Amino acid sequence: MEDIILNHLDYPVLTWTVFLPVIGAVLLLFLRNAGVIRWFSLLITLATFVISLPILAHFDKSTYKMQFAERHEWITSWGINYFVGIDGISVLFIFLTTILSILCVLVSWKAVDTKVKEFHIAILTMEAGMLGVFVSLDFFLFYIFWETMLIPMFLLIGVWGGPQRVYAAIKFFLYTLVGSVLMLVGIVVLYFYGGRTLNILELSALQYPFQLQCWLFLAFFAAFAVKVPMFPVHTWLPDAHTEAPTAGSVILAGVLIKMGAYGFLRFSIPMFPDATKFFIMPLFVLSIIAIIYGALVCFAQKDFKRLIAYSSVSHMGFVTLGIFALNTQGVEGGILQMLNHGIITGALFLMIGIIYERTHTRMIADYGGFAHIVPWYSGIFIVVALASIGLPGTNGFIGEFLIIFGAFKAGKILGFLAATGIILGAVYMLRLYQMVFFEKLNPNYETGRHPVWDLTLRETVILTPLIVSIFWIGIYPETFLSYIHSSAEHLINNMSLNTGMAFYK
Amino acid sequence: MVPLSWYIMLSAVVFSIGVIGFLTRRNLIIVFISVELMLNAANISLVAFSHYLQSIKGQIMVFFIITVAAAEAAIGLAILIAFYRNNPTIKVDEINLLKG
Amino acid sequence: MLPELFFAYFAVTITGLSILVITRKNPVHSVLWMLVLFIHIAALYVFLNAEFLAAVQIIVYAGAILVLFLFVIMLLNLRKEEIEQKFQKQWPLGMLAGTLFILFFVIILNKFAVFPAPGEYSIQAIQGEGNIMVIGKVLYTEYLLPFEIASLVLLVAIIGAVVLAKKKISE
Amino acid sequence: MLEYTLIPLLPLIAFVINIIFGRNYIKDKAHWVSVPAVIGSFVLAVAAFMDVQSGKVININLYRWIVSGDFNVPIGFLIDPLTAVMLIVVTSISSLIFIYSIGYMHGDKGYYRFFAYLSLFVFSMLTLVMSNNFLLLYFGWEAVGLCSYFLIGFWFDKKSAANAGKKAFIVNRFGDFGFGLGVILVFLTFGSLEYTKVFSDAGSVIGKTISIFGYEVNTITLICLLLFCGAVGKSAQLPLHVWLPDAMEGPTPVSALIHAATMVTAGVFMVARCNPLFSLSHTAMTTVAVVGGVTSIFAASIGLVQNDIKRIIAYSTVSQLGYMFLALGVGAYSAGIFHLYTHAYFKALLFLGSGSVIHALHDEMNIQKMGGLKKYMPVTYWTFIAASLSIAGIPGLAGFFSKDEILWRAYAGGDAGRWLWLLATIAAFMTAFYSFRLIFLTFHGKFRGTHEQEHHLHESPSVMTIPLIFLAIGAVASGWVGIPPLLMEHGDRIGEFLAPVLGPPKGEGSHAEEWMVMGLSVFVGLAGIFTAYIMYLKKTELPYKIGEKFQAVYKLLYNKYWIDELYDKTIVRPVLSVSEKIILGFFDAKIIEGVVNGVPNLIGAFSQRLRKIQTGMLSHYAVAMALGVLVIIGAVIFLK
Repeated sequence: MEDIILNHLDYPVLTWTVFLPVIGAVLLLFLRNAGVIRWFSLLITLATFVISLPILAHFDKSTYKMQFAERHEWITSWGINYFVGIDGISVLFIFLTTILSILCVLVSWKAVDTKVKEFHIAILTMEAGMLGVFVSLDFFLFYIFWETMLIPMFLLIGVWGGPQRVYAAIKFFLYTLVGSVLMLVGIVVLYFYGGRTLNILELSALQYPFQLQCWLFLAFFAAFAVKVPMFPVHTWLPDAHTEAPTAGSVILAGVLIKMGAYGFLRFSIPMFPDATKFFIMPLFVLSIIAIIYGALVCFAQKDFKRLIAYSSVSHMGFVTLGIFALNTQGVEGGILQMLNHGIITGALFLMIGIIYERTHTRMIADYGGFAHIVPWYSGIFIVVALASIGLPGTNGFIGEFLIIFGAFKAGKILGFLAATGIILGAVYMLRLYQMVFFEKLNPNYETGRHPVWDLTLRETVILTPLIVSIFWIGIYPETFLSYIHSSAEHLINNMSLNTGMAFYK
Repeated sequence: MVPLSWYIMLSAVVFSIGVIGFLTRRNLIIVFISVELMLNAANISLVAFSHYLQSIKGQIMVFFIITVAAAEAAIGLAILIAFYRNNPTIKVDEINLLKG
Repeated sequence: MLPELFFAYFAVTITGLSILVITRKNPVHSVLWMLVLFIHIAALYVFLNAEFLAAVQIIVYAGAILVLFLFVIMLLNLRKEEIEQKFQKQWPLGMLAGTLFILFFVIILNKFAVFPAPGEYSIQAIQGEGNIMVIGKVLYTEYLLPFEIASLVLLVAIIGAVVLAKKKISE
Repeated sequence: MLEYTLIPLLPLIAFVINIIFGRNYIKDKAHWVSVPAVIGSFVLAVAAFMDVQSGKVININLYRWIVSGDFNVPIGFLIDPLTAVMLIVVTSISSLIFIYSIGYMHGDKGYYRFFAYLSLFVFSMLTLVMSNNFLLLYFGWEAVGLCSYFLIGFWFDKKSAANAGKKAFIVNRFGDFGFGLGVILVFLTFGSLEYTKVFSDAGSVIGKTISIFGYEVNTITLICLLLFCGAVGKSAQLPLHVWLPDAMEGPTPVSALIHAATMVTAGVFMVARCNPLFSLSHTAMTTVAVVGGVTSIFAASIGLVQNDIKRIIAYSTVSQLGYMFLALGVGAYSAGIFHLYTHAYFKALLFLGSGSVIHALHDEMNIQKMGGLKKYMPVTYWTFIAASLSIAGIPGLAGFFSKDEILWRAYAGGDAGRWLWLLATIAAFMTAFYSFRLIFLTFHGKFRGTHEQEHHLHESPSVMTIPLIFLAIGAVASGWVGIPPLLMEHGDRIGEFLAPVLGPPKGEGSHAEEWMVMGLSVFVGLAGIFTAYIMYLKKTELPYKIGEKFQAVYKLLYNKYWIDELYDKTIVRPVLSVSEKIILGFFDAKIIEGVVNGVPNLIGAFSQRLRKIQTGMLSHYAVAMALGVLVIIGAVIFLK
């Protein structure tokens, strides 16, 4: 069999991690009282996190092979089998998903009081879908999970969202669906060309003719570019974010966006190396535009969440630039930055949610001088804001620096343009911080008629893991980078092997 | 001996006349009658086949066609009556409630 | 020579009658011509030694369905306003379709003269046992299910007709 | 090993304690946490200085910070003579300023926050100074920028303060943009970021060139220019100097510590640290020198006409920094560092002096509204005089020795150096003039402020005056460390001390020329003081007459050459409008949304038309069916 290491733990860890939330969701159906539902859902998300912990402990960092793999027959007639496994690229995102899901359940303790049961079922299925995408090694399974993610997200935005939620939900759904349908076509072509098998590892081992590679690359690109979101197809993100409830935004920004970049790493680069090399220049241009365009648009934003949404367009521009720089620093930086972005933007949206619970407005103009009344909140916000603009000592810097380094190695002009992103980032983030926290206290909060209280215990508990990880990755990134080294190395080696792009190394 | 193809030819002619009636007449009753005509044309050809191919199946098929024809006629006319009660016309081109 | 003569007569009368049926202005006339047509068809069946069918044709078609048509026509007392314009506005299209049908049938007959192998019931056997016996035997063995379904269809038709045509007393 | 890592660690611990427990527990006793920490670092710094003086160079790596493929960077400290000098400067001045701000910030509701940010600043500055590789330097670099953002915007309810903080950070970010690229280029060319490796094989890279946007550029020059770009941003040199004068919005101790003594000198330190690279590229050296020279005279000229006490000193800082870069540019690294050393003391003293003046006058900044404070605030007055004499370059005081050294090195550094020497001498004249204009307007003459302010006038409390005195001693005595060999045998002990790191001073010239330069600089200093004395004490109407005559020049200088407005119009305004109108308004809304919403409308319209086909006429359907059947039969017949 190809290079996979079967799961040697005493229980099928990946299957449990993916399907525990599903079981939880089913059990939720029988509960009635909202409080019990919330605690039960919290218990399930915690359990999923605990169950997935042994992965970290037993993860073998020296090999790029798929680990904790499980393989069972499923639909034998079409050669589809239940095949799951993780490697350096996907292992970190398992934990990002589980942690963010716990935080989402916590943050929507008071925020969501209508249809609580359906909300938590959506969150749990969402978690299962995301985990499934990261672990599945069979295209059929992958596509199922890829699609199952959409429905709960659609519901989250559509039902518990803001005023224009239906439009945003439909737009989000259609955008992603159109992309993934093209991907489905790609999968089918791969299925027939690869000899009636949907096993991702076998398919990535094959060599495809250049012409076919290009078409398949474009098909997969359509699905992943929408998810990332890359430049021209990004307009669904701001709408989806402004209308989504806090928990929805956190999951959307924290994990959903990573699917696209993960897809590039898992499918596009290993399977279609020549096509990637052929399309490398437009991809660079799109990433650079995303960085600068996303940042510039942030200057003119009036809505808090929209600004953060556009900032994640800019951040994800960095990630794609890093991934397509195709050297070890760029790829490792890209993967780490995906994790960082999950943490930072997750934290930002959590905080927006927290303040929204108090002020019920997302317009920046309604804020002002909040440092006077909520000092702890503004303290934590400045930490996260600085992490978002990549201040050294925070996790943002490590990711961004490695990416700019990789981009510079790939092309001087790329590194140069990418570096401007740092300045633009600083400008819009500090403008935002000043408008919300500094200057005079906004008149309508002075009279106390509109109480704004500082962080409660629950909210501090939500934010502490994120703040700790911001500094942990900033000061000692090796704990996380060590997971990525071997897989990134393998990715680059077989890329340069197939296309002779040795100079990129 | 009369060859089989003549019978088929006859039933084809009758069938076409039925079609013409079905497509051209305004009066709904006549349209129903043309339908009956078409069915009978089919019966003729079936019986002819049954005769020439020495198998009884054709006749059994005719038997079933007749039952269906009867049912169809009954229902068709019932609808016509129900429709007629609402607006007193049975001219085909005035009945366009289904207009999209 | 006789059978050809018979067939020629039948062919001409049946075609003529069917043309008459669809061209009469007054529906009652077309129904009556339809009656004559059914009788001729029954005769043709007898000629093709399907006596049972001829009887059924007369009883069901002529007796039941045409009577039903007459009832409906009388019920709707259409005669007076039906006099004017009897063809629809795009009748040429219908005529064209009809003629094309005939044309195609002619072509088909010349092109595909393939007929399935003869069954085992030779004409003598049918005459020997009697048409009804043979039909009965085959109907109640091989075609039992379709027979039951046919009865079901009729049941549905009856109920449907009653429900549809019933006067609305509720509102 | 531990005692060296403790130097930056102590302030960090103080910061953490203050920021977490400050609000509810420590409140206004925060100085008991921060001051001991910074004094602790000072003691350890002196110990480290002793070790370095005894010849030991400490270079320790704590752990691997970032490892990715062949790129791996440690967290490590290098303490060599240059770092030792900087350590002494930073820790000593920080300690004095910490003590000073106990009095100055007394009663401020953000008291604990102030001391927390100050400790964080000291931590970042120490990491910057002690780091042994470029990336940790970059870390300290940005962390220092962050602390200046916090401290400038300390009174964040004032819009101007918040804006100034933001402006400082963003302008610094421009500098860091170039600096970051420089760091990357260093790694690409040398394969490592650690100073020892980079500087040891600097020679091997001389010839190499690198293609940028198509044409070949010498790698070393490009690296140096990019690094210098960072220095320009941090040390507020010409193009990126706009943030320093606005940084005066912050509390005065902040201006003293950050915008006089330590942070702004980071650029000078970095260029001195990378002297092996800079000395290899002639173009880089001349750029540094020219930028330094031009900035010094540019800032000095603006300083002549400003009325805000702190802004005058701020422009004087920019001008003095120009001197330091001039020294570095002509290759006199040790002279630059020496001037940095002395300048730190007397500039901090000037700021703290003006702080106590402002404190006494309840936040009155405009010197036109002051006067005659001599008799009310003797200690501040005399310490102020000491500092101003020193900056004016009066012999015997610190400023004289360090500035004269620079002037001499500039003069001796070839003909380009001569032009810069001329510029610097004129700047020296201006420095003397505005320093003493400041003194005469604030301390001499009669009081021009409001009556209510007058009877509140009092000398600052001892907790503020003691640091002033210490700094005065420093301002005077610090010069005796670097007496040029001309006057005293091996008087230039600091030069010798720094020689192993910064190399021997370049440029030679006869003793006669050296005497000539020294004489000229003293003469220029005295002349400046004299003209200021005439204009502001004797014939006080003279400045207005000159003002009217050279109306245009006055307005030009007063409005700081309109550079702020220039930047505002050319960069800030257009970028905002681009993002507002073009990108968001047109591009995002019209094109992308247009396409996204356009497609469904299109489909909708098309389906409308399709609906018309369902006429509801039975006959149409019938005919359609018939034709369908015909088509099928026809297909079967003809295609078979």
